[in-house]
Amino acid sequence: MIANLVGRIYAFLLGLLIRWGLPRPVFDFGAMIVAGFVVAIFIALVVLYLIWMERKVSAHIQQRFGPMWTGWHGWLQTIADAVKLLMKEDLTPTNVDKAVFLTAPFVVFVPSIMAYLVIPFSATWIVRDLNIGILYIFAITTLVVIAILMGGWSSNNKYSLLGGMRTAAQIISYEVPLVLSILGVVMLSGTLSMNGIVQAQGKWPWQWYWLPQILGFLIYVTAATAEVNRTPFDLPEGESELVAGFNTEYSGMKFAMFFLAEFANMFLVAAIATTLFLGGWQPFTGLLGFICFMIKSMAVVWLLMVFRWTYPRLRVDQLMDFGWKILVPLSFVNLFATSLIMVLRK
Amino acid sequence: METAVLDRLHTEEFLVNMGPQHPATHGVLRLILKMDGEQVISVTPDIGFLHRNFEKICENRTYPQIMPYTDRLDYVAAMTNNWAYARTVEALMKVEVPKRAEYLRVIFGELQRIASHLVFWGCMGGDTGAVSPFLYGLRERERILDLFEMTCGARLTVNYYRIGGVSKDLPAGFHEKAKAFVKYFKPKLKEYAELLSGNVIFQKRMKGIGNLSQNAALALAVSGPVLRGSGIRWDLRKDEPYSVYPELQFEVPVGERGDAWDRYLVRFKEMEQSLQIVEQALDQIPPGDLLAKIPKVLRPPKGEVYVRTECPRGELGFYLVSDGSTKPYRIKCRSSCFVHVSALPEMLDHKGHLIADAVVTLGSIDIVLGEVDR
Amino acid sequence: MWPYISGIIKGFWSLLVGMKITVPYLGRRAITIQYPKQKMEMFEAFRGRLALARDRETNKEKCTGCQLCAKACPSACITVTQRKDEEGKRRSEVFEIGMSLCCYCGLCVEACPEDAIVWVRDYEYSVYDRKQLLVDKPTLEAIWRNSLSQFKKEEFNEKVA
Amino acid sequence: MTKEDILARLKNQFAGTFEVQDIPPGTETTVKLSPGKAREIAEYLRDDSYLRFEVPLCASGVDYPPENKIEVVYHLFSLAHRHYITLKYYANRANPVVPSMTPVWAGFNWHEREIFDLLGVKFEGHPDLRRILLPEDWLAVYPLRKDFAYETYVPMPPK
Repeated sequence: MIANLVGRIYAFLLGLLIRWGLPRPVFDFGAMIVAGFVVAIFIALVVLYLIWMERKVSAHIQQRFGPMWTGWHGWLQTIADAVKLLMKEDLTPTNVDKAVFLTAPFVVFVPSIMAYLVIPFSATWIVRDLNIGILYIFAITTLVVIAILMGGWSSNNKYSLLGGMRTAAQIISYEVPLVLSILGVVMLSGTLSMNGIVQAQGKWPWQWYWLPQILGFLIYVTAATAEVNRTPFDLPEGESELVAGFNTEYSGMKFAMFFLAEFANMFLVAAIATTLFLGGWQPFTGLLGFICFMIKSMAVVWLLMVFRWTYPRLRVDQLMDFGWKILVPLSFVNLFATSLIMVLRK
Repeated sequence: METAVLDRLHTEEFLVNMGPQHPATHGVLRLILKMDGEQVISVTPDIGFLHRNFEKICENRTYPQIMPYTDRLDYVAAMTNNWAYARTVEALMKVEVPKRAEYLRVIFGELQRIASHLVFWGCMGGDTGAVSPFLYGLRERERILDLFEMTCGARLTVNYYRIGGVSKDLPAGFHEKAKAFVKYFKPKLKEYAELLSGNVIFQKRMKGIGNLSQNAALALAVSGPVLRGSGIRWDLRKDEPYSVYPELQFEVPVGERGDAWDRYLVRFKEMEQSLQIVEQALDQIPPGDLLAKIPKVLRPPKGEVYVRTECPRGELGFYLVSDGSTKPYRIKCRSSCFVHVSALPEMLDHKGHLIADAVVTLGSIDIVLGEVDR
Repeated sequence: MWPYISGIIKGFWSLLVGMKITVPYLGRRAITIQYPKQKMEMFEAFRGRLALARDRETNKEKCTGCQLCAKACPSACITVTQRKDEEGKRRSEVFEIGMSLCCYCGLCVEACPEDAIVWVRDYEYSVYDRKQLLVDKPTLEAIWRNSLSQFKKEEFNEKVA
Repeated sequence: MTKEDILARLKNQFAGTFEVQDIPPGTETTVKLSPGKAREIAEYLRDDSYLRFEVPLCASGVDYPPENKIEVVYHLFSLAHRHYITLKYYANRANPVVPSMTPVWAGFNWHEREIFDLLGVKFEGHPDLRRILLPEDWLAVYPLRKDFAYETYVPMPPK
């Protein structure tokens, strides 16, 4: 329905502008920019909702109310906070590496927005269905580490530096099991395209890849938690030891950017999990498929939130131990078992 | 990396100022950490940010007037501070406290112990990164504070004990409420053992961290759960029994290795024991007077006395010198937290602990800066 | 090999147990209250705010200005002077409490032989100006009278219920 | 060991270098040391298998302006034998220097620093005699001395 509408508008505009003499590549480029904006706005909305959700989940786990006053059950609270952060004085501490310090909060947002471009929100709701979608996503998301490292390094603060270094070590080591864990899915589906993987999974929950790839799914969730720096792997910002880690010196809107990026990334890994393991928009298409997709993603996000409010945090060396000594071997086992079964089946 | 490259790489130790404003220092404590990357080489505690010279204030107050100031020493366990001070003056004056008052003291002292350990338990969760236990711990503590409030009117700075007894009798409905708490809290303890103590991450974070050997524990005169965590079975309530503790059944839990995990477990088990004591004391409490017969204006005889009392954090000792007037000539408050902070370098220096371990160790000795700085 | 595998399984299990405890809380009621909308009922013994009581029947001052409260006060925040009223009885002339110094220990209330200085269960007493923290006699009596009307309301509510 | 046993044992070894004080209510053995042999007596108290005072409970300083002395009091406890002893020695108020007990009992480290900070007693042989509680820019007045007046403290002017 909506997709239809979008398609019609697209066709109409295409016809109109071409008739007016606009070259086709320019039009395509413009359409891409518009799509990018739509995605960015979508991310912003999702992130606002997620922050509210995190507050509510944490509050209810702790038998509190959470925000209650701004809007119905405080659903406008995040916007109020964002406005407050916008109005705050934009502090730049002395002796920071200014250029790096100022760009880091924006760099952190770029990868997550870029990665959203290949997420199939519904059967046809995808900005670009790249044939190497997964590869693209994992290439892009790793760039977050650069932003965090930038923030940690440029702040000229020992806590920030430690936090930034921790992130680098953490993301690099968890990238390995993360990619290995999805290799099983790729092998089963035989494609790297995100939409292709969703289509390769059947219509119903028992056909989705979480069942044959249960170990892969668990590894993915664990490694993804580490990727987005959330408890029990939130070492870069472990508040009890590093104050606020890499964003200790950030305040106002710059802090808000880091904060929002964290949630954008969290939704991203949840969306990937949904696409790869939980059947994406299946079993519906169109708007219903989109709703399906969102519900599944939110469930994964909810799981990450419950993790955060239940578990203590690992120590740096234990984190590395866990990554290399447990997750990597397990993902190899998963990979091996998958290929073995596939060979035997043939 | 090859060693040759490592040699060429220029590295140096650096200092990290942990505190006075830091989420994990439990107040205004400053730890100067000498670090090699993430590793802690040595730690130098810097205290005194909350110093108000309690001892000098006391020299200008009459004996009963000092009681509210003891609330503010260890503000997480005000009841037992009151008790320690009251015991000191009573020892100097040789006052016999009525039985009912002693039972009331035990009930509130032990409830306070549970409340204090709950704060410790929650903070330990917070220090290791789990926030929910902190809220759960405080939730249970609120119920205990309710009991305090309905009896003496305040939750934190209770000022409940008096020299020679206690200030108020139990209000109507206290027994039922306290019993209800005991009944409610027992299954909760099991839940908490599963939530935090059973958690594999938490155990990994706590075990083998901040070891304090038996010899070092004695030489540094640590006390309370820190001493017992090091495996020394010494509890003033058992070994130098005061009040009505001889009439009550309870055990003294001890640790084995003296690491943060043992100190944690000792405190956790102490909560169970304290609950037992409260249960027994509630059943056995006799009717009677609340205050011993003491003169209106207190003039303790000339002399001096050193009395120590088992508080949740360790032994709180008061050295009291009296010159026979209405005001003490000198009071020295020997706070357990002060001693425990001084033992921090012994637990952390040159053991290859990481900065996260420093936080855990600091949390496991459970200090309150009001008592460290006095 | 086996300890390694069993370690993983046990660790995983302990994490599930943790979730089993926190997740059910999501469905339970919050135990906190929405403060300015909802208010706490304080206990009878609550040490909220100091007030100066009068005799309920005759509405005469109870305070005799004996200064026992001032002497009992550890932070010396009570100032009392004595006068004689028309009937020749001892009354207080000045009665001031510096609430910024007060530590709410209640020793003055215990010391008072006439039960003139009392606790009121009010707990909302923040002020905008530091000067307002020096509470004089009329204000202390007004606090007491206010608390009386509050009591009456509560009693009335009880009767209705 | 009872009070008498402890004293007898000490007298055996160090007769004449200390005197026994009887202070009400008299729950503890109190011994006044002369600074000369203090360290040896301390080491004996710690190491002797019958005494074994291994726990340094508390160290405090008391100012006595009329007698022109500052008393440094050490409370010791033996976990092995469950007995107590109190050691004292007197320092001259004008120039209070006493031997430190920290080399014998490491636990006295911070207590002695506190006495140094608040009473101005200098401990000879203390490994790390620094300020501990008072701010670094505090003037050389000692708050726990009896002649310390509140007036010497100048608070920040109100804004």
